[in-house]
Amino acid sequence: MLLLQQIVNSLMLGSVYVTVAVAFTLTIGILNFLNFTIPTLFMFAAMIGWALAYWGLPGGLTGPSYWPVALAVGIIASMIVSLVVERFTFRIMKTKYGDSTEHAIPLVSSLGFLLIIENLVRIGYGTDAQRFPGPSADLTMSIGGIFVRVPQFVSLLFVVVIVIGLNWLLRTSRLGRGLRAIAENPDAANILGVDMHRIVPVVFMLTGLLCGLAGALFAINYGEVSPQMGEDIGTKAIAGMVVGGLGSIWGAVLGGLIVGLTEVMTIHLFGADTVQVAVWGLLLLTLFIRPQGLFGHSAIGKGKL
Amino acid sequence: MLLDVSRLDVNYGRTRAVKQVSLSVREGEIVTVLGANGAGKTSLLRGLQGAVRPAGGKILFDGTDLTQAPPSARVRNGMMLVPEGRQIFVSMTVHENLLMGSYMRADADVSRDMEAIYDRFPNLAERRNMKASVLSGGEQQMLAIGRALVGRPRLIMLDEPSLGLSPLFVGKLFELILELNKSGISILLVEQNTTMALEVASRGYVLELGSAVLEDDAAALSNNTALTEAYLGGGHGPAAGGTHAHA
Amino acid sequence: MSGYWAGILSILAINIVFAYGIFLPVATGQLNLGGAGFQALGAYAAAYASASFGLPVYVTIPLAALLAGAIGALIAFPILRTRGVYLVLATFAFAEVVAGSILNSETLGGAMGLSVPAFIDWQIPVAVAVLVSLFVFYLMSTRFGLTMRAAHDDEVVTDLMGVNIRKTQVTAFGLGAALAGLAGGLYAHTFSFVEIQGFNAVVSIYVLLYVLLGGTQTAWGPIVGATFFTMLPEVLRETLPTVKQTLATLVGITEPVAPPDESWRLVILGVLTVLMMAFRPEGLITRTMMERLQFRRSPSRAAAEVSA
Amino acid sequence: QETIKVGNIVATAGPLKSVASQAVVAFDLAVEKINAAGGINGKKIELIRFDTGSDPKQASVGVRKLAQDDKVLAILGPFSSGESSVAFNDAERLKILTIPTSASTPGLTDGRKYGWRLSEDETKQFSRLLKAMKEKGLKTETAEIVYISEEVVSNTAGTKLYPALLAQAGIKHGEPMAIQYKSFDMSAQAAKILQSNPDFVAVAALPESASKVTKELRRQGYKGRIIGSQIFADPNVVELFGPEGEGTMVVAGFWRGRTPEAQEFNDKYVKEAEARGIHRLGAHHSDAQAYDSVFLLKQAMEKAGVTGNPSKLEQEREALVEAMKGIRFTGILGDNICFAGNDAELPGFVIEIKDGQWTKFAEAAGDTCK
Amino acid sequence: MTTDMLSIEGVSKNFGGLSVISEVSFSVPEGGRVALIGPNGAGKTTMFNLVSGVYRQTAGAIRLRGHDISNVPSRKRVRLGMARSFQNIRLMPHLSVIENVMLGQQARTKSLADMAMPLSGSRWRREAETLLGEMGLDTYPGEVVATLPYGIRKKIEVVRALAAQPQLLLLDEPAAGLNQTETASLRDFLMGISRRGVTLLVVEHDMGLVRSLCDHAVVLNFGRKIYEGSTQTVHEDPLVLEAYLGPRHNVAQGAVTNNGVAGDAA
Ligand SMILES: Nc1ncnc2c1ncn2[C@@H]1O[C@H](COP(=O)(O)OP(=O)(O)OP(=O)(O)O)[C@@H](O)[C@H]1O
Ligand SMILES: Nc1ncnc2c1ncn2[C@@H]1O[C@H](COP(=O)(O)OP(=O)(O)OP(=O)(O)O)[C@@H](O)[C@H]1O
Ligand SMILES: CC(C)C[C@H](N)C(=O)O
Ligand SMILES: [Mg+2]
Ligand SMILES: [Mg+2]
Repeated sequence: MLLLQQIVNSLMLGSVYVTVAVAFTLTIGILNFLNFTIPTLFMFAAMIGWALAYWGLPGGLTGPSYWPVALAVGIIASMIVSLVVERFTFRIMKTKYGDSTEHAIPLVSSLGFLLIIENLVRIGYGTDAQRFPGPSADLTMSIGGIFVRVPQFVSLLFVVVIVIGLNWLLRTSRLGRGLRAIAENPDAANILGVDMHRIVPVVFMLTGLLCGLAGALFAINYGEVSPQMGEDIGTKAIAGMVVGGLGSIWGAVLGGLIVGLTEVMTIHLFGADTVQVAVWGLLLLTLFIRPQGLFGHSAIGKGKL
Repeated sequence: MLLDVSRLDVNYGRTRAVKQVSLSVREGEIVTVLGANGAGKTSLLRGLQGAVRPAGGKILFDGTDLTQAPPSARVRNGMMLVPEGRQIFVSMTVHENLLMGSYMRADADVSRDMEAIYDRFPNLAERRNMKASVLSGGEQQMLAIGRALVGRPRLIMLDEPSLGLSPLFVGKLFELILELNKSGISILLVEQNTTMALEVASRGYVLELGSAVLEDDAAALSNNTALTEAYLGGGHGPAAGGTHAHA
Repeated sequence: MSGYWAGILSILAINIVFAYGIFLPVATGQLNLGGAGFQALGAYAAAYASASFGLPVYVTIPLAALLAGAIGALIAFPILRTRGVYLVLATFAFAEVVAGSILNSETLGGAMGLSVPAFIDWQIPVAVAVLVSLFVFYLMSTRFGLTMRAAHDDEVVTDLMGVNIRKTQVTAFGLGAALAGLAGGLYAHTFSFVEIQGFNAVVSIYVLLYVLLGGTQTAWGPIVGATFFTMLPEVLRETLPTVKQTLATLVGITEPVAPPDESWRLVILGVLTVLMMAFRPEGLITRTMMERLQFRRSPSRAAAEVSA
Repeated sequence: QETIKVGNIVATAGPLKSVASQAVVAFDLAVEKINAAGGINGKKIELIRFDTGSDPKQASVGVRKLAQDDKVLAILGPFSSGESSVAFNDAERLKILTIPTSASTPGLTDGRKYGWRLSEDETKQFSRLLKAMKEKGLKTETAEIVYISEEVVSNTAGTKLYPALLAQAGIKHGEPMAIQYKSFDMSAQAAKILQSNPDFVAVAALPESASKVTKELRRQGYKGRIIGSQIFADPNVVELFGPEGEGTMVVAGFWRGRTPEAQEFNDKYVKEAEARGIHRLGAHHSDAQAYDSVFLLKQAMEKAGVTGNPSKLEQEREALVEAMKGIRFTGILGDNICFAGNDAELPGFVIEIKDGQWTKFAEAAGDTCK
Repeated sequence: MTTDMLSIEGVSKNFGGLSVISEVSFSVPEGGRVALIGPNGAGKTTMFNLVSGVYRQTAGAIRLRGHDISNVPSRKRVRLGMARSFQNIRLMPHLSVIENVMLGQQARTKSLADMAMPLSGSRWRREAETLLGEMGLDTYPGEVVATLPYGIRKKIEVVRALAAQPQLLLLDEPAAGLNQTETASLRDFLMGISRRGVTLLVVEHDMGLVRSLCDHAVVLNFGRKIYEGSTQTVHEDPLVLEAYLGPRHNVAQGAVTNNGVAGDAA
């Protein structure tokens, strides 16, 4: 019984990682870009949502009961920030000739954005965790004595829908082809008329949307937000994505769930003080045995001699 | 006049690779651009396609000013570049690479064009579902050319297309160029294979150190061997150390 | 020497040594995001040796480098099987495992940390930093340095030139780990206390930033990067309040305003990072720049520029 | 006019920001009050502030700078145990009295001459809580312990102090259960706790984590009490915990209603904090400790007769530490406070969150010193 | 008896189920100049990759001066005296021209001292400068390779291979991207190398260069050897004509212009 509950718990926890992991794998898989702003976007949507619910929305919509509107604004805000990030990372870097640790360039500037956004939020709202005035109804269902959280359940379903949609989009659409071309050889894509300034932002909007939704569901679910909330989720989601294999969307889903399971089972069996070693040890082992993750394909090579 | 370029400048930071080059291509014409290594031929074509933004000058294509337009606009208007060094997408299949050529095409009927490419380059047909990374050098070159053709350009710009092709295929390539030209496509051709380029072209330009130093009928240029030799790297002792040695 | 500058110089010297520890693998094409893990290994080795066996610093500090270097070289074999982003994450995971293990180790003080009896003042870190810098400059000027940089560009072809890629990479990674461990040893004795919470992911990220923003093409990069980013917060410590006061005066507030939030320092660091990557992605110091300085008077080069 | 210079190491950024940054307000209030009343030995005090941004390395730089460059007589701060562990080494070397603001790791000042504390051990406070609960007849037969594994104070409290004290009090408890500071999901731990369904859960954690544990326990239907010692004894948790926090019990080293002075400080502090854009429901005991540490230093300075004269800096620093020995102090924290070793014996106030209010449940006088 | 520098004995190579080289045998005599030619996709570059050890052959043996090198790792083969250039330029983009050349010398390093000695001012560097000078590239040494024009990079490829002072030099389309004059001087240069005793195996589509440089040709088609013999008669072979040169190939023209099939199409 307890074990069953823990497995359900791990699925619920995993579902949080999964959404963020999908966001990560999207930019890695499509643009070959490890976007470190993702955890910040997740935090940003939730914090903006909280701030608006707490301090009031413009137009007199004050009061905590307007939290759904506040969260919606938060999600939009995170999409907008994501577009700003695109403007200063991918757009400039990929058009310039950089170092051949090239994937490092947008990666590093996304670290810069991580510092900027997180600290601006701290300056604006302080570092304290804040209570999110979510729905008053109890969001926990008990099915035969097993507790299930509705928002996490919803987000899990929701991820599956998104993943199916994304797969379709990337496999078959012109947009998908253009994005893959940009990721591999921006110069050649450019020559063929792929306008990266037009299509890359779509990916960033999707990223912002995914992170925003994940952040909003998190706020509703845990009833608490803070400027630090993205850090742990960010690293665990990355772990999940890597276990699944970079760029594989289903891999990210599976990887996120595996990380959730590892974490909960470690806590259950050995205690939370060993979680760090367990999760990251799992990641290291995966990479040692299968350097490209479970579903990953090996990195893009330089081509034949 | 299909393409009308006046006083074009292309810079890379402080390096001026193309200086004040004026050039034109008429509808249905084959024009060739010649020059030694480092003369700026590749840079000129990249400037025309918008891969680098020109630093000055004007590019008119079919009357539209495209000087500052993004490459996508140029492709939409009918300009297509076969770049130096092929630049194929090695992680995509041969078929997907060809599809990329049709990226800006509005009509959906690309399959017929693709089949035509496969007919012409049987090597590609056999490997249509293989990753482009395994292609041989010459096959990659065929793919780059085929990819551009799928875009149905009005002006195709070829940067050393014969590079790495076997004699048989070089022959086929030049046949193809003439054939394309007959069907109304204009061609701007950069070649080290000067003799052949001048045979198919009606006019030619010679670049030196980024500037256009000669423009004439192809026939006249072919005959004026002394002159072309001088600009195409002749008379500089062993291996003609490239343009930097001139100063 | 003022106490403040002694402290800052120690930190700076440690950061420079640390940055070289990351620079070596990065110059070889391995982005190492596990710096904190190697630094922690060195710091705890020194702290433990000093606290439990009373060994003197001239033993503990080399020991720190040795231990971290050995572990680095060992772990390099499986870790260097990975590429690109996978490598970044594998090194990151390694640092997390190190931190998690130390946190759970009673012997090493767990969450309590370890006190380090032997204290060193700023002279030793500074001297070590100078020696390490000279060493790396020398290393990069040798054929080994050349093969490192070649491996960074193209492993397959470098192999075909007769270079033992694996050996080069493992050496660079192991040497880097040793330098990071050395930095950790210096850290332990400079602050007389080690606490694993101080060797976290943020530390790994910062040191990688020093290296990438300083530039990975020449050995100048890490010095410049580490100096810039160690000194930046110190400069801002003084200037930010003044700036805010000036701004306040401009809008007509005359009384003293509260000093600005410390988080602004990190915001500025972030903005600089983004701007750097946008305008100078190769890092502050590049080869071309060094070449320019060296070849300024070279006639053939000058001629080439005129003609090009 | 000459001043007496006192160093003040604070942390207004970094991970400690949310607990540590508002201590600055309390320090300022104390200095303002002392200077308005004519200062010390006829001279005004001047606080020279150094910000560590929560970085222990910077705490070391801070001590060196303040002691060597600014030539301060003594140092107030740094804030936490982690920073203090580093700072104390420099303080011993440079021979300068250093009083951290909120360091509560047991044994921190052992063997130190220059490190003194005006804060109370977790051990003592927790045993007071247990005693009060028993006295008031709350059900205390079984318990579970939850602690943050990577934070020094919580870890020590959760793995050593609480188990020992619970055993002493004859309360059965399970293996202490770790949580991670960074982690947000406590469902696995809560599920295990619900298995044994103890009378109460003792939580050794900072406010954010304590809040997460509380909420998760309540969501899974836990009905018992949640208690803690000082670590999350922050008046703001009333808001953070929300309705799930009802019935939570903690121990604080400060109670605003103890004396009129305490009340006055509390009110002034809340107002001043608000003015600086910090939202506080009441003064934290670390704020009160910050405030009183200035007065403690004042008393020692007067006893040592310091002048702030730079030429006598070393003698006066030494004299200050001498003056700390056997000192008795009365302030807003308590009356006639003595020091056992270098650590103050402070009273404890058992707090219950009742009807959404921070209310006093019981109190215990400070211990006497041998 | 003259030993062969390189002998290929019944070598095959499959990728998955795909056969790219089938039972090819030929040999390159010491000091010889042999051309390896054939249509696009015939397997020439693959053969180079087998000889230099990038790939391992599926069957057959490769001998260098009589020794079977099939199991020698690629990195060590260059130390046995062979060096190669690459069809798709593979210079180190972030190294300067001279550094690329010095990298080519790697195969000749013997001791730790060679690795640990600073390069600036060393004999290695002076030697690399001389070599660049011989190819007329001496104005470039400090420049980073990435932005140099195609033709120049192609020449640096050759110089880098030469820096290993190989006894067997494998060149994969060395003249691609060079104009006629430069091709001619490349030929003179390579002739000079050959006279010093270096064995050449050259893949090249410029039949003018092939005929004027090499005396012997091996022609591959679909991974099989279809011709082996003199370069002067290769154009008379009907199989070669059909598969490679094109049915209307004109020798006279190729010879005059140094440009293979010039004029055929027009
Ligand atoms: N990205 C770049 N950055 C800086 N300089 C460049 C860049 N690309 C080319 N150049 C310089 O511009 C000049 C012209 O080069 P370009 O490649 O256009 O010559 P080319 O005529 O195409 O030569 P080739 O026949 O060898 O291909 C050369 O001096 C070259 O070094
Ligand atoms: N790794 C591989 N997997 C599958 N097929 C391959 C692989 N490598 C090469 N091939 C195939 O083997 C054939 C021979 O390729 P190779 O590069 O050797 O040709 P080549 O003779 O050098 O041609 P070119 O003159 O065009 O350079 C090609 O058709 C290519 O598609
Ligand atoms: C912020 C608190 C956790 C400080 C704690 N009392 C300490 O000693 O570090
Ligand atoms: Mg070119
Ligand atoms: Mg080939």
